Amino acid sequence: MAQVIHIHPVTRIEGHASIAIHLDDVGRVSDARVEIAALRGFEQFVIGRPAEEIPRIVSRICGICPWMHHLAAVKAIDGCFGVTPTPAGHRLRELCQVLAHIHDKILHFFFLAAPDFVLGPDSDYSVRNIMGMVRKDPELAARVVRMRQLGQMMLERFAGKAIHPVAGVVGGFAKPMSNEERQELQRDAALLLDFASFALDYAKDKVFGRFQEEMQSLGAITTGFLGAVDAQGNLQLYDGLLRLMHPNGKSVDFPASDYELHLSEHVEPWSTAKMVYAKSWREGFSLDPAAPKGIYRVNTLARLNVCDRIATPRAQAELEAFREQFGRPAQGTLLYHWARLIELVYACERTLELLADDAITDSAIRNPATPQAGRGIGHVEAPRGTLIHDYTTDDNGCITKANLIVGTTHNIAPMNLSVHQAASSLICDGEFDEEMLNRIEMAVRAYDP
Amino acid sequence: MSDNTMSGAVMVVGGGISGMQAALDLADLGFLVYLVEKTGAIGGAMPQYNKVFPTNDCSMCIIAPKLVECGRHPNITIMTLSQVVDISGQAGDFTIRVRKYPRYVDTSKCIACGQCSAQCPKSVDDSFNSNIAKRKAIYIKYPQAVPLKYQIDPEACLRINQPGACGVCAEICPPGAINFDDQEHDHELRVGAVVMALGFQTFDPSKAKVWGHGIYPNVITSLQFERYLSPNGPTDGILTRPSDGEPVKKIAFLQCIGSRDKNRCNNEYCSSVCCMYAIKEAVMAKEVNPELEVSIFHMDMRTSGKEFDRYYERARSEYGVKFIRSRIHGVEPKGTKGDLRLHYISPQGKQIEEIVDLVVLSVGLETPDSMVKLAETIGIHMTPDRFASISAFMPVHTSRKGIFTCGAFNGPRDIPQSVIGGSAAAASVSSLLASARNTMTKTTPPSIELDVRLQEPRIGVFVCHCGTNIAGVIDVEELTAYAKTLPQVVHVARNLFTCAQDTQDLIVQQIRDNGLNRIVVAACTPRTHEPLFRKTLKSAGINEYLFEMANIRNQNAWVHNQEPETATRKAKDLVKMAVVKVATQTALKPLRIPITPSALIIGGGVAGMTAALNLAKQEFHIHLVEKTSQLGGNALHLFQTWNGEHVPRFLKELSEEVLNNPNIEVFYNSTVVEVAGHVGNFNTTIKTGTNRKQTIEHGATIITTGAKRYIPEEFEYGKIPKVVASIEFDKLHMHNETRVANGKSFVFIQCVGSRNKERPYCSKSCCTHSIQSAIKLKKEVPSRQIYILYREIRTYGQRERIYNQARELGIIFINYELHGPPKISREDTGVLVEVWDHVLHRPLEIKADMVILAAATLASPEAVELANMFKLPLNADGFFQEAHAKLRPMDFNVDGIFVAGLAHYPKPLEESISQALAAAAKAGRLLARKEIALEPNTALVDPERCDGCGLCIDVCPYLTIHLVTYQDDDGSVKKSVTINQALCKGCGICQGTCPKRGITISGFTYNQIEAQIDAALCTELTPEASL
Amino acid sequence: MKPKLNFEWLHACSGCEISMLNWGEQLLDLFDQVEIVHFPLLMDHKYGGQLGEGAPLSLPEADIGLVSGGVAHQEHLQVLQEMRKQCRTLIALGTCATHGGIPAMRNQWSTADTLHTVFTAGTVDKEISPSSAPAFLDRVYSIDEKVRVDVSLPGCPPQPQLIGAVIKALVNKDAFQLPQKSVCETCPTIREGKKKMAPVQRFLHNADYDRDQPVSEMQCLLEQGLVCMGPVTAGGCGGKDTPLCLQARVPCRGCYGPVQPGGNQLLDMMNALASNGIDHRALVDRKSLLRFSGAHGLLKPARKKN
Amino acid sequence: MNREQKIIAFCCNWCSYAAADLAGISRLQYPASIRIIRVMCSGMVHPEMVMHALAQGAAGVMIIGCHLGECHYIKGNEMALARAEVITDTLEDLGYASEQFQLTWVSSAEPERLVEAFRNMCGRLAVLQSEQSADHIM
Repeated sequence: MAQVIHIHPVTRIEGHASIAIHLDDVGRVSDARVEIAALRGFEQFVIGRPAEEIPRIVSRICGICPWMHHLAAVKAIDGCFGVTPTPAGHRLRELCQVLAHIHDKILHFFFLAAPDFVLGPDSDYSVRNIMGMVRKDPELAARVVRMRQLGQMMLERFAGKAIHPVAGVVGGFAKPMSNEERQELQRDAALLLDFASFALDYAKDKVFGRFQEEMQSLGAITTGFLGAVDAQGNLQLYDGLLRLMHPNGKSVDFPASDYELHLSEHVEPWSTAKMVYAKSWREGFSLDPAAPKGIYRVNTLARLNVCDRIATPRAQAELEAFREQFGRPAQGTLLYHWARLIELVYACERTLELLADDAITDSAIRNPATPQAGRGIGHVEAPRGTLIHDYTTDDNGCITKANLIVGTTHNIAPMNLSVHQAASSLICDGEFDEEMLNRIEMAVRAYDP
Repeated sequence: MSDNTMSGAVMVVGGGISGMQAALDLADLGFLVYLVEKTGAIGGAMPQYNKVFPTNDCSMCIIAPKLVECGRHPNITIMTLSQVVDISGQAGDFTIRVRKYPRYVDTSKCIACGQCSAQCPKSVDDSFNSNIAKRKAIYIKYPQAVPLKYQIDPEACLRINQPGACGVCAEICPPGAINFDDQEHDHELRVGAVVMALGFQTFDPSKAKVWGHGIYPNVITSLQFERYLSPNGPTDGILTRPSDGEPVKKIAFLQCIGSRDKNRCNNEYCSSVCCMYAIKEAVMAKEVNPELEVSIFHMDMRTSGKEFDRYYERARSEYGVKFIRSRIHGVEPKGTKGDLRLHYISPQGKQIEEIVDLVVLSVGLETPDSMVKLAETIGIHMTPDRFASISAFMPVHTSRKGIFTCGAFNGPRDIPQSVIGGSAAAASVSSLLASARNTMTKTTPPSIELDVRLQEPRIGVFVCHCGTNIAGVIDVEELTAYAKTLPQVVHVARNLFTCAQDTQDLIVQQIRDNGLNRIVVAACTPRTHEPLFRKTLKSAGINEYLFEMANIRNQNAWVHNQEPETATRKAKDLVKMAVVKVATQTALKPLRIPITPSALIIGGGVAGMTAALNLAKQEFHIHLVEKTSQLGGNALHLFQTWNGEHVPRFLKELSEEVLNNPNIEVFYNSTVVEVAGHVGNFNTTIKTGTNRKQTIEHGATIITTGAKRYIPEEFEYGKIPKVVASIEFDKLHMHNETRVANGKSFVFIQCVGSRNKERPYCSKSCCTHSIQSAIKLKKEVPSRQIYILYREIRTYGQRERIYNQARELGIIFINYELHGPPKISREDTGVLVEVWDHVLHRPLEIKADMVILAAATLASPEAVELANMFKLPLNADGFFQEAHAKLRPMDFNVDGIFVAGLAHYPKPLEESISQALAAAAKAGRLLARKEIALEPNTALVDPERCDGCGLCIDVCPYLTIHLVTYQDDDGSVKKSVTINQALCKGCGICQGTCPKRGITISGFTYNQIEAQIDAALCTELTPEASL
Repeated sequence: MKPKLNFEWLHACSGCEISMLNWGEQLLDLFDQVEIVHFPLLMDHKYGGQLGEGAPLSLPEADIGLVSGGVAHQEHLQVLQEMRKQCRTLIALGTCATHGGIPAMRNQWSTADTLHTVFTAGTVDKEISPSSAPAFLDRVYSIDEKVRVDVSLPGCPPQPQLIGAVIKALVNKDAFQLPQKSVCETCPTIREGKKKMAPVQRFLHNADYDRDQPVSEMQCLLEQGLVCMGPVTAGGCGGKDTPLCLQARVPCRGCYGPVQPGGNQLLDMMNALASNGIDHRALVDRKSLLRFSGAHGLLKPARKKN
Repeated sequence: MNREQKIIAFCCNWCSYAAADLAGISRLQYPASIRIIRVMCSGMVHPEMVMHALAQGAAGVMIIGCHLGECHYIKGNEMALARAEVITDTLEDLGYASEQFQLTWVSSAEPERLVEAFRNMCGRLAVLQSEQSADHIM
C-alpha cells in the first residue's frame, strides 16, 4: 500500500525542514522531497529602505550566519553607492567573516552532526544530541562549548554584536581596531587554531574512521560544484571569483556580478524554496534522480573541490591529504563534514594572518558614501555556500529591487537527490525504523541547511 | 500719625485692567481690597476688544484669567454696580461712602443658567456691543463676566417699571434668585488708601455731524468695528456693511476723531492708542479678507511703543494697508446705496476724492464727566485735558495724599501702560501702608488631612441636577444607578444644587459617614467650581486633590439639550472617566519654599533707584548694583521732563534718599558675574570695584540696566563741530555756550539712528525732547529760526500741547522720509541743511548755526550677558523681552525676575518710574508672601522608568529639567533627569515627549489620561489572545 | 524530577537559539537542571512521534516552553497553540516572538504581493507561485497576539545571560526582573540635551568620536544627528554594560522593541524628534523605525486612497 | 458596526476647555459623540495617547489648544503642532486614515469655532466611514 513517511521536523539542522518519502504499493521509494520553509519575504520588504540600512536588516535571514548576509549586503551596497571600502575597512570585514565561520563550523560539527557519529545513528533519539555528548564526554563537550562561545565573544567584544552584526557599514567599518583588541584577538585565535587542529584530528580518529563506508555512500550523488577562489586558485571565503565546476571536472571562473549569466533560479510548485541551477551548462534543470540536470553543490565540500589550493599551511596540508584519499572532485555527501573541519582550520589560520598585519589597526576605516541610483552585487562564501545579494537603488539611495541567493538555496536540489538516494537505498520493502529515518536525515545534515 | 491707625484695607475704584491689576497686586501684597465697579461686572474695556496690538492676542482670552483671579482672590471684595460717593479722612485712614445700586438678582443664588435671559421679552441696545446688537433687560454684561451673575436693567425691565407686569424671569428662575424689591444701599468703608482707576470713555463722534456718525449707517466707530470683527461678537466676526449686509470691499479709517482737535471738541491731546488700534483693526480685517482695500488717513502715525513700528511696517508691506497722511474733515454720502465719499489732499498736493463703503472713526479717549465730577468731589487736581494731574516723578500720586491713580484716568494710554500703572499704584500704596500689611487679610487655618495612601479607593460620586439645567436633559436617576456600578464607587448621591452651601455640609457629612477618600462631582465645570469643592474636601479632612469633576452641564446637558438619551449615555461615560481618573489620583501637597526677603536691583539709574526705594519703604532689604561710581544713570543727562519739571533736583533728592535708606545697600563699580538659584532664592555673585567677588542671596531680581545712546555716524556728526547730539546740546544750552548763545538758526533732525532698517523702532522721547529744546530756544530769543526735520511727530498723550505750543511760537516743522534724509554740509562758519519740503514740493536749503541730532536710544550691550546668566530673552533690538507685551510688561517667564526702564525699551522718565514702581510691586508681591507654595501639579520623574535619555531636557519651556548621574545599588552608574520643582509649571510638554512614561504630571498622569480614554471608549481590557 | 523544557522556533532565524548557546558553559549546568524534551535545533524529537505515528504536530508536556519567532502561517499557529497547551510557563523569546521582529516588516504588504515579489524576483526561470506552500496568514503576528504569553523576553537576539537568568529563575521558582528601561540606561555617552542636535542624517559616515577614548567620551549619537533608537527601545542588550551597537559605535536600531509595553517605536521616535524641534520629515523611510515591532497591527499595507 | 462612534477631544485647560464651557453657556449644540478630556496644555498630549484612543476604537481624536503665540506655557501648542505632523504622518504610515486626527486652535472666547471644529470632525469621519464601507462592499 502506498504511503508517505514524514520526517517532521528534520532536526539538528539550522532551519526548518521536513522530509516526505513517498513509498509505492510495494514499499519502494517513489519520491522523496525535502521541504525547506524559507519564505520570509526579504526581497519584498527591503524595497523602499535606505540602502545603508539593509545590512542590518538582512542579517536576520539567518541567526547562525548573520555576518555572511551582513557583509554580502554591505558589499552590494558599496556597489550601489559606488564606494570602495578603505583597506582597513576591508580587512576588518574579512576578519569578522572568517571569525564567524569558526563558530558556525564548531556548532555544526559538534552540536548538530557529531551525535550521529559519536553516539551512533542507532542510539535513542533522546540522547543522540549535544546533551548526550556532554554525558558521554563532559570534558570534550565543555571545550567545544567554550571554544564556540569564544569565537562568538571575539566578535562581540570587537564588533559589538556577534549575532545580527552592525559594524559593517557602507564604505567600510564602524570602528577601528585598537592594539589591545588586536593582541587579545590574536591570543584567542591561537587557542582556536589549536582547537581546530584538535577537532580535525579527533574527527578523523573518532568519527570519519568509524564511518568510512557511509562517508562515501550515504546520500552520495554526482554533481557539479560552485565556490570561490582567488586569481591564483586559492580558497577564498570573503572575496574572489566564483568557480563553477562541471561534474566532469571542468571549471569556469567568473566574477559574482556575472552570476545571472551562469546561474538561474527555479521554482517547484511543491516548495516555497527556490532552487538554483547552472544555467550556463545549457541543460536546463531536472531533479530526476536518474538524470539530474543543472545540479551543482556549494558549501565546504564544493569549495574544497573547486579550489586549487589553500593559502594557509595547515589547511593546505589537510587539503592535500583529503584529495589524496577522495580525489577531486570528491562526491561523497558526508565528506562535507570533513571539508568543514579543514575550512575551520583555514578560518583560524586566516584570522591570525589578518591580525598579523599592522594595517588592520589603521584609523581610516570608512570612506564616506553618497546615496545614488545603482546596482550592487555582493558575494561572500557563507558556511552554507555561495551567498549573493543583489540590490538596485533609486536616486535617493533606496532599494527598488532585491534578489538574494542564499547558500542553502543552491543545495536544495542536491539535497533532494541525496535524500532520494539515501531513502531508496535504506527503504526497499516499506519497512522503516528510527535509525533508517535518522540516516536519511544525516544525508540532509551533511549539507548543514 | 501712629502706625496702628493705618488701615490695611485699600479701595480700588474701577474694575478695568488697571484697577484689576492694582487690586491683584495689593491683595497679594497683604492688603484687603475693595474693588468698586460701577457696572455689573469687572473687566472694563478689554472684553470688548477683538484682538490686542501688537501681539494680536485675543483680548478676552488674555484677560479672562485675570478676571477669574480677581473673582477668586480671598482678599478681593468685588463691589459691582457701585460708585464712590464721598471720601473723607486722610492717608492711612480714609472713610469712603460707596453706593451700591440694586441688581435685582441675588448673586448668592444665581447659577447663571441663562434661562431668565432666554425668556425675557424685553430687548434693548447692548452697550457692551457698542449698540450694534440687542440684549435683554435681564442680562450678563458678557459671557465670561465676573461675577458671572445676571442683572436686571431697571430702565428696561417691564416689571420694575410697571409693578405687576411680566415677571417671567422670577417665575422660571430655578434657584429663585430674582428679587424685584432690591434696593440701593450706601456702605461706609474704612481704608488706608485709594486707587483711582476710573478709566475712560470713547469720544462720541455723533455730536459733531461732519463725520456722519449716527447719520450714515456705514460710518461706525472703531469700537463698533471691534465688535464686528470679534468672533464672539454679534456678527460672529463676519464683517458686512451695516446698511445692507453686503460684503465690505473698501474701508477708510479716519484718525484723530476726538483727539488732537481743539475745534470740534476740546480734546487737544493725542489719545495715544488710536494709531495702533487702527492698524490692528485694519490688519485683522485684511486677514479675514485679503482682497479688502484699507486706507488709514492720519496726521502722524504714532507707533512709538515696543514693537509698534514693526507692526506698522508689516501692515504696510505684508498686509497692504494704505497709509495716507491727510486729515479728513468730513464724510459725505455718495449715491443712495450707502457708499461714502471722502475728500483729501494727497502728499503731492492733489485734491483726491475717494469712495469707500465703510468708514471707521478712530475715536479718542476721554474722561467721562461723571468721573471729572467725582475727582472734584474728592479733591484731586485735574489737567486742562481733564485727566488726573500727576508729576512725572510721581506718576501714580494724585494731589491728595493717600489717593493714587492709574490707567487712562492719568492720561490716554494703552493696556501695558495701564497694567504698569495699576502695579505702580499698588507699589506706592504698599510703601505707604507697609506697617498695616496683613492686618486685614484673611488666612485659612491649616486643616488636618487623612492619609489615604494605604487605603483602597472609596469613591463618592455626587450628581448635580443644577435645577433643571442638568436634570432637564439627563436622566439623573439612571446616571446615579450607573455610577453605583462603577468599580470602587461606594457612595452615590444626587443634589438639586451641588454647589449650594448646605450641600457642602451634606457632602462633608457623607464623606465622613461613608469613609470616602476620593470624590467625583458630576456637575458643571471645574474651571469655576473646582476650588469650591476642593475646599469642601479639605474641610472633610481629605486632600483637596483627590477630586475630579465630570462636566455634565456645560459640556453635555447644555450642548445636547435635544438628545436626552444620547446625553445620558454621554454623562455615564463622563462620570466613568472621572471615576477612573480619580481612582489613581494621589494626594498632593504644594511644595513650600521660604523666600529670602530681599531684592537685587541691577542698575542704579532712576528706575533702579525708584524700585529700590519703594521696596525699601515696603521694608524689604535691597542690594542695588551699579556698574559706575555714581547713581543716576541716563537721567544724569536730562534737564527737564516733558512738562517742565526739573530733573537734576529730583535726581539729587532721589539719590540722597536711596543712600540714606538703611534697607538699601549700594554696590558701586559692580557687575553681576554669576547667577544661581531661582525664584525666592537666588544666589547672585557680583564683582565689586575692588575685584572682590561677593555672593548675594535674594528672593527677587529687578533689571534696570538702562540703555545707551546712539553715536551718530550720519549727518557729518563728529566732523562738523556745529552738528551735535541732543544730549550734548542740552549741556551746551544749559551753559549757554557761545555756539548756542550766538546761534540764530537751529535745525533739529529727528529719528537719527531710529526707525531705520537696522533699528526699526522709535526711541519714543526724542520728539518731545527736541520740541522742548526748540521752545526754550525760541522763548529765549524769539527771532531765532528753528526748524524741526521730522518723520512723524510723536508727542503722544498730553505732550501734544507742547507740539501745538511750538507751532504757535513759529517753530517750523518739516517732514522728511526715510529714503530722502536731509543733507548736511559745512558752509562758511555754519552748516547747510538741504531737505525736500513736502508742503512746497521743492528742495529747501537752510543755513543753520547749529544742527541738533535726536540720536536713538540703544539697548545696553551688557544686556546680552545678563540675559544669558538669568536665562532671559532679548528682543531683536537687544532690549529685554517681557513675558507678555500686554499683561506682563515687567515680568519674565522666569519667575522672580522683573525689568523696568530703558532696559525694557526706550521711554520717557515718567514711564520708567511707573515701570520701576510696577516692578517693585511685583517683587514686593513675591517677597511679601514669605514663602512660595508651588502648584503641586508638577512633573514627577519616575525613577523606575527614566533612564536619562535626555529627550525632555530642551523641550521644557522653563528649563527645569536637568540630567543627573547617580550610582545604583550595585554601583553601576545610571542617568536620570531631575525636575526643579520650583520652576516647573506642570505644562506636561515633557510628558508628551517621553517615550517611556518616565516623567508624568501629577493630576494628569499618562496612566490617568489613558484610563480616561479607555473609560470614554468603554473598552474592557479583555485580552482576546488568551486561550 | 527535573523540569521539562520545550523550545520551538516559528518564523525565526535561529539567532535566539544561538544566543542561548552563547551562554557558554553555564549552558551545561542548564542541561543538567532541566530535561529538554523538544528542541528541533539540538535534538531529534519529532512532532507526532519519532515515526510519525502520533497526532500531527503534537508536542510533549513541559514546565517551561520557549518560543522564538513570530507566527506567519497556519502551521506556526498550530505549533504555537500546541506549545501553549503543553507548557505551563510560556516564554516569548526574541523580538520576533514578542513584537514580530524583522519578518513582520512584510506586514506592509499583503501576503499575495509578497509571494509575487519573491517568486518573480531576480533570476527565476518562470513565474509561478508554489501551490503546496503552507497556508500563509494575512500577516506576521507576534505570539502574544495569538496565545497568552507568560514572559516576554525581547531582543534580536536576547542577551544570553538574560535568557539563562529567566530560565534559571523559573526552574528555581525565583522571582526575576526584566529590564524596564531603555537602551539609554546603560549607554555611557555624553548627553547634554537635544537642543544642539544636528538635523537627522543618514548613517553614511561614522559617528564622531576619538578612537583612543572609551564610549563614555563620545557624544550621544542622537545628539550627533544620527537617528539612534535607544531612547524608545527596551534596554538590556549589553547587560549592565554599554549597549552592543554603541560598543560598535553605531546607533541603535531598536531591536529589543519598544521600551514601553504596547509602545510604538516609530511614533515615539518621531515624537521625540519633533518635540525637540527637529524636522522629522527629513528622515528617509520612517516606517523602518518599526522594523522590529511591526506586529500587533502596527505595520499595515498602505491605505488605499480614493 | 452599531457601536457608538466616539471622538476623543483633548482640550487644554486655558483655551479650548474654557471654550467648551462657553459653548454650553451659549447653548451651542454639537454632536454628542465628543468626549472631552481636559489636559493642562495641548503640549501634554503624547502622540501615543492619540494612537491608543484610535486603537481602542475611537472614530477620531482631536487635540485642541490655544492659538499659536497664546500658549499659557509659552510653546506647548507649538509642540502640539510639531507632534500633529508626526501623528498624521504616522497614521498614514500605519495604514490609518490621517483624517481621523485633527489639531485645532480655539481661544477661550471662541466657542463657535470649537463647535464648528467638532462638527467638521464628525462630518469628515462620516465621509471616511462611508468610503471605507464602500471599499468593503467592493
